[in-house]
Amino acid sequence: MDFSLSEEQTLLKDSLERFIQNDYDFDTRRKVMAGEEGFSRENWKQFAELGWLAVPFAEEDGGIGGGAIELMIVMEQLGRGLVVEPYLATVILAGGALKYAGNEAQKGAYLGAIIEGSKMGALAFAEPQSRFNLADVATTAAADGDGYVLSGHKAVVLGGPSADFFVVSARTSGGPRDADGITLFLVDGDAAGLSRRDYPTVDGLRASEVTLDGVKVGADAVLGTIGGGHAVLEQVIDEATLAVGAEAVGGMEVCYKDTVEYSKQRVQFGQPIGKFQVLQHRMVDMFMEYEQAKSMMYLAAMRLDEGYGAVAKKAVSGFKVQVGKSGRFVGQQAVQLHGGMGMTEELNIGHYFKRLTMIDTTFGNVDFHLKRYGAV
Amino acid sequence: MDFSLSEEQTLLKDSLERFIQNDYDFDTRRKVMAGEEGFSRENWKQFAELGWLAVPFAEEDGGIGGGAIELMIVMEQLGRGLVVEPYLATVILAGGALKYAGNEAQKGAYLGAIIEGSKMGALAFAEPQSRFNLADVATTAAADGDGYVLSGHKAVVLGGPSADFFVVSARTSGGPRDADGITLFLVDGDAAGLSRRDYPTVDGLRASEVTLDGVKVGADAVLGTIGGGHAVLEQVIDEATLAVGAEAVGGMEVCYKDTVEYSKQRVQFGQPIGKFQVLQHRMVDMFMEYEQAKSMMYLAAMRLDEGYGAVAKKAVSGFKVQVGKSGRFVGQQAVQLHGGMGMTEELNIGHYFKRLTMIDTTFGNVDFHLKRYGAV
Amino acid sequence: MDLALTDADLAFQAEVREFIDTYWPEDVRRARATSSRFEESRGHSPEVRRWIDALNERGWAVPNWPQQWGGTDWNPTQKYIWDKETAKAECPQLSAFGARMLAPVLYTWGTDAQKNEFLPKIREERMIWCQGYSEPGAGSDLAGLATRAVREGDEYVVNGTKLWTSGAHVADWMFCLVRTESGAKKQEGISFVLIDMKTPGITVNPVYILGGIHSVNEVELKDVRVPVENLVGEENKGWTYAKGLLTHERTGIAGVARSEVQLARLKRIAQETGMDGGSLWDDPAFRTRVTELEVDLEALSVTELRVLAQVAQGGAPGPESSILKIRGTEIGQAIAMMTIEAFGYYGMPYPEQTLIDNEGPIGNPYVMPTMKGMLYGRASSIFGGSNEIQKNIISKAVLGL
Amino acid sequence: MDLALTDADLAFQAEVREFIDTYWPEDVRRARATSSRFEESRGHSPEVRRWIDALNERGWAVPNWPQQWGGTDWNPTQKYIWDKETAKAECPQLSAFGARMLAPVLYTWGTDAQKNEFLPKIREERMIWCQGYSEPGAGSDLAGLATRAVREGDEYVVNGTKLWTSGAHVADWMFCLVRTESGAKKQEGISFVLIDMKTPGITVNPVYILGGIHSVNEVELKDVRVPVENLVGEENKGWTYAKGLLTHERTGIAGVARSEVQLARLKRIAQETGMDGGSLWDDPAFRTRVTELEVDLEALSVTELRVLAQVAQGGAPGPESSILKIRGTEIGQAIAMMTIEAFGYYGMPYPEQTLIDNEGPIGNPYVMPTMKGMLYGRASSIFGGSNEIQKNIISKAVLGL
Repeated sequence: MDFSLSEEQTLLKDSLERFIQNDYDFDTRRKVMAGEEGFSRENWKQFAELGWLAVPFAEEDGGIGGGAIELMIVMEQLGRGLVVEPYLATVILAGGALKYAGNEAQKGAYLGAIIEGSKMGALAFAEPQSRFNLADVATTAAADGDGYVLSGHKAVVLGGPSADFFVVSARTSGGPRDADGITLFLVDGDAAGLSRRDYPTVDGLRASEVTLDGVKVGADAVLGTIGGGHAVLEQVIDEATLAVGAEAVGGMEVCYKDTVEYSKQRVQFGQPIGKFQVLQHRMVDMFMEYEQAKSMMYLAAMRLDEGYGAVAKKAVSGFKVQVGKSGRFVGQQAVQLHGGMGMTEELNIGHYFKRLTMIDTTFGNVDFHLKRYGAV
Repeated sequence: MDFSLSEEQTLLKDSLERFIQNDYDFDTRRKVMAGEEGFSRENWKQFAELGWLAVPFAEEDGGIGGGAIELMIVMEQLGRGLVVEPYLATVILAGGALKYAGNEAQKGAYLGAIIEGSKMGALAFAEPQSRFNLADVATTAAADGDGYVLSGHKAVVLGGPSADFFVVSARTSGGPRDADGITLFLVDGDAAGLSRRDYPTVDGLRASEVTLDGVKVGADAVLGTIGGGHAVLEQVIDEATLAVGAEAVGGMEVCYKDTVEYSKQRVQFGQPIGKFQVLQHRMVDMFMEYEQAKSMMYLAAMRLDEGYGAVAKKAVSGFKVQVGKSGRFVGQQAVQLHGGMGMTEELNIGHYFKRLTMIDTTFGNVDFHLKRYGAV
Repeated sequence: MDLALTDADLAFQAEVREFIDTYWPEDVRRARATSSRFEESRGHSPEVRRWIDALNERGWAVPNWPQQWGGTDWNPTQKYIWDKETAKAECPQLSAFGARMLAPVLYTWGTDAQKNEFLPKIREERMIWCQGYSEPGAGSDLAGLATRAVREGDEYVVNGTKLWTSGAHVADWMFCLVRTESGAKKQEGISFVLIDMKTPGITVNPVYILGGIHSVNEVELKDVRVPVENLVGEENKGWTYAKGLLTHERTGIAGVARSEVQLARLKRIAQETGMDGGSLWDDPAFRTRVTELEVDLEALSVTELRVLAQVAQGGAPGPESSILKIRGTEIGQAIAMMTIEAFGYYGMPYPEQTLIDNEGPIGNPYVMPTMKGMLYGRASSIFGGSNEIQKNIISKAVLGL
Repeated sequence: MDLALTDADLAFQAEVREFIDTYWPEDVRRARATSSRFEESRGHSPEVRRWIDALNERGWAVPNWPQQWGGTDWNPTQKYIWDKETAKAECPQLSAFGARMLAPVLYTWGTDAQKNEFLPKIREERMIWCQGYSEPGAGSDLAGLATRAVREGDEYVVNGTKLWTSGAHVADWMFCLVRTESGAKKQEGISFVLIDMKTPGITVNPVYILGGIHSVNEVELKDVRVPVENLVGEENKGWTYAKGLLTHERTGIAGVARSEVQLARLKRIAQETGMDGGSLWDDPAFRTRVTELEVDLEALSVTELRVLAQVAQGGAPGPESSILKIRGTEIGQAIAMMTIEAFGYYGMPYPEQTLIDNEGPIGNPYVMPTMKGMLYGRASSIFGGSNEIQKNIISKAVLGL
């Protein structure tokens, strides 16, 4: 039993902390978001240089062989900075699918490019009717000579606007919502028949509705085994769930600490509002929620690193349940205790609140993960 | 739209308030409970004289023709006094079944006796496996000449020890949990084959496990139509649900008001604990829960008096949901804010807490009634 | 004790419904409810203008005002029916600052000149008002305000900064609390004045609310000259007038009818949202939580009726009417959050207006108004006396602590 | 960062399990868990005596004490394993007042004579202690205590009343906070003394807890003469010793392992409770709520591990360990309430002991111990520093407010 970070993990954490501290203040973030792409290619280059884009990939693929704990470290800090660069989309989602299902040729073609920051990707797994069920795939992939023809609508594809390539889940066999029969495909961003409708999200990211209208791909586009995509998706999404959860934990930390600070400064009725017992206890509750979420984060990361299976799935779902509840409470109370200031675009607090709210429904809400936790 | 009481209703309320105030202080109650029967026959006689036992019965049956609002008035006050006399068991449960299903002969034989206080009854509807499902009746009534033979186990029959007669639900046809095929029977307390195991309940009442081992009854023992008992049970239990809910509202009122009073007296850290903002807001929450429960009580009573149907059932279930949540919160916080004193047998608070806790699972808990509320 | 409506009430209800169906018909309602132009939907489209004109013509624009100023002779049940029906149809309301906040002060304490000048324009929504109460240093502690008015001849010279001023950027006038005497107890020395927003020295700076919504503002007042006839009531008594307002009309603040509309919408959205081949509404966990909210809301609606009944019997709504604000905002916020949750991933898109105009909404058409409403709605437990302040009030006034 | 147990840990775990299976076997466990004699189950049956003797023989009676007084050399993981395994099997523990509360004070600040006299007897559970802290006027505000000890020659003469004294009616000795100097700041002038319960002038009056449970008492002290050698540490420094205790062993206070046992039992009871032809466990609403509790508890168990890890690295558990008390008692109480709820109507029977002895339990055999545990457990958020006090502590010590 050990909750301490290794030396390398500490270095990784420090490098992220430094970046958030020095290069990613709130104004910089705002400017970055207002740009055409909604994030900074400059920052992305820096991420590559600092080795962050290499974190989860095997050393033989040019990565640094990090596991869930390293992902957790990165995402917790990105969460503290509310970083909008599409790390989740490219490295964890698209990169994760390649990591687990890619053959040598595919890894060669994509992972190196991701790591050096020259290619961005996205994972197109959700559909308008699918909600959080990864097996609910209506997009079809019909055999066509050696290759396939893909048709369907992929919903809210995070990082879609900047994606050079997509990993797309499509049905090659089986009925609606069968876990079997789902296949993953690598599809070029400029493939004929693929169109995107790009938009910002309420929490400051960018996403796309992706329409596949008879998109032809070769046999070499199949990622992993034919019909075996669901298992890959599940593992990638579980890692991504840890990732957004860690991001939320980072956000909660800022929320509760900033609220405590604000309450020491803001004077009403002749004293700092932090002297009012009701607000004190509220902040204690925020602190406790944060600590409980952090505990579950550690558990989920350690379980994932022990090996992917029922125990890990359960830990991830437990973490997501906790994050959903804690994140809501902490985000809402941070706004409430900041009063009108918490409501403004100007202050960071409201932006954390928005991100925490959206994380709650990303990769499954509390209901979904409670059920999954109880079932495994 | 009118929330005021009529003159007669006000008189009824006043007479109960006076009794609770003058004749039912906490010490008296304790002595009554310690007696052989766990309640006072003297009090019961007084209830009869004051006309309370006549409240829900029609004037032609010797009653005063009160409706749900009158029952609510009575039970709210009995709840304030934590009255242990078996009003619910005799008047509302057994009496209710007679009121809705009895023929002239049966009403003649029983209602007058109930009203004058000479007979007590009980409704034996629950069974060990039934939980809150009134149709889950495993007790059988087999035809036997003109009459029936009853066999089965009735669980936690409130007022069982003092019951001169029982109204028993038994299956005359249909499969387990069919609503059709349940028949109500009037069974004498000393019928051959009927045995009881009597006991006190944790909240100061008395109840029995009732075993029916080939109990023979005549055709005149059938209460209502053969096979049609479920509808009667449902209506009686809905009225009884209003009744225990009103009792809980009365209990909550005492809990929150006594807590406020106690907080003004109890000094810690050099000031009355009622000066601590956290406790102030907690008591405000108790007050709000009480008021919300009271609102739903009014709604349920008024809906029942408009006529029994889907609207009334929904209102009763909504009330029970509210009572379950509010009662728990108010009871638990009353104990918490009274500190150690709230934990003792000596103070009334803990006894309200126990009764509120038990009311939560009487006639269906929050889960049960939430589902029912959503379904009708 | 009963909830039944009399035949007269039922006839009135039918009349109201017909009026609404005529002047605020179904197609207009839906278009408004799915409009992503949240801020603009608070302003005046031709449909809204038509509705307000019809109200005035019928004499229903300001039911709660004294009859001599255009109010109705409705009994509380009729008022309740009116509120319920207009909320159900999501009819636009007159700007609350003029019609609900300022008007009662004017018809109670205003001069005849003030009444004659302002009340008709407010009733006809031809003059838009904003409320200059809060300041950077005076939020929950409103009495701590620092804006100062110094008398010079026939004018007050006003200096200070107001914050969180809703609609100041579209308002014609502002009613404003200013300090006219210093040294006194905090609540004393405050006056209630009316300021023409076109007066020199007024600068309105937008404060963008989460989601980029422009609704509130900072208003800088620099040597703003206000004629003394724009003082309402007595000098230094402004706090009394403003405070009276705070408990006034507190029933409306519960937002029960509005929450009922939102809850019905949430159910419909859940029924239309796919999940595992069926709909989200089939999910017992989600359904349970919605039902819990429904019970909460029903309890609150009866509590509101109880308060109305008190008022009907000639009583003023007691401080226990604070329950309405607290529970009302909690429930409203919970419904909004749960609706966002119902959308799943489709809660995220927050496209530019031009994108929607060209290509239509993304996912569910209710997403944008719901999201903006949810974000804006976080203010409901903060502004107008935060829920914490409300609990302090109940603790003191009701529980005697 | 990992949770894996080493091979050595696993071997230790096997050893512990074998020990438990031998001295606290399955049949004893079940009999104890369904015993309705709640109060007596806290006393000493032959099975408990055998268990305690075995612990002492093996040297495992007081794992956390210094080794010279019978403690173990276990590392934190081993201690954790021990706590977990004994809790899972619901093994009896040494009376906490002696072994967990008093002993650390004695081996830290006691005289050699005190250590030699008392520690072995505590370890072997041959001397039962009670804790004389709270008083009628000093509950949450412990420092407000009024019991007075006046030095007369070689003795203190003690006068006062202690309240909520658990087990005073079975205790041999009491450790007690008394005021030895007045006029000083409230926390100063308090001393820590040991009192033989057989000393003349001591009267123990039972205080019956909800459900008729006799566990706590009022202890009247009237001219009770206590030899000065029974003072622990320095005079007037008692508050420091007692306060040190309050953060000591706070990990145990979370009751995680105990709650895990109770939660598993709740699940089993739900599976065995009929509902609509199936079991209560099939009900999604009930199951969801149990699962929520399970997640809460798992989070707390990891938080506890984190605190243990801090301790293992030589740090003391910080004030954030207060989380453990607050969340631990909340979760424990919630599990108890939900178990009562699971019983349905069968939660009500509360028969006299003789009835159970003659005819067996009514309904589920777990009802009586669960009910008594639930009622008694309401104290967990009140005694030992109420949860409100705990939050005050976190607010001040952790958040700096």
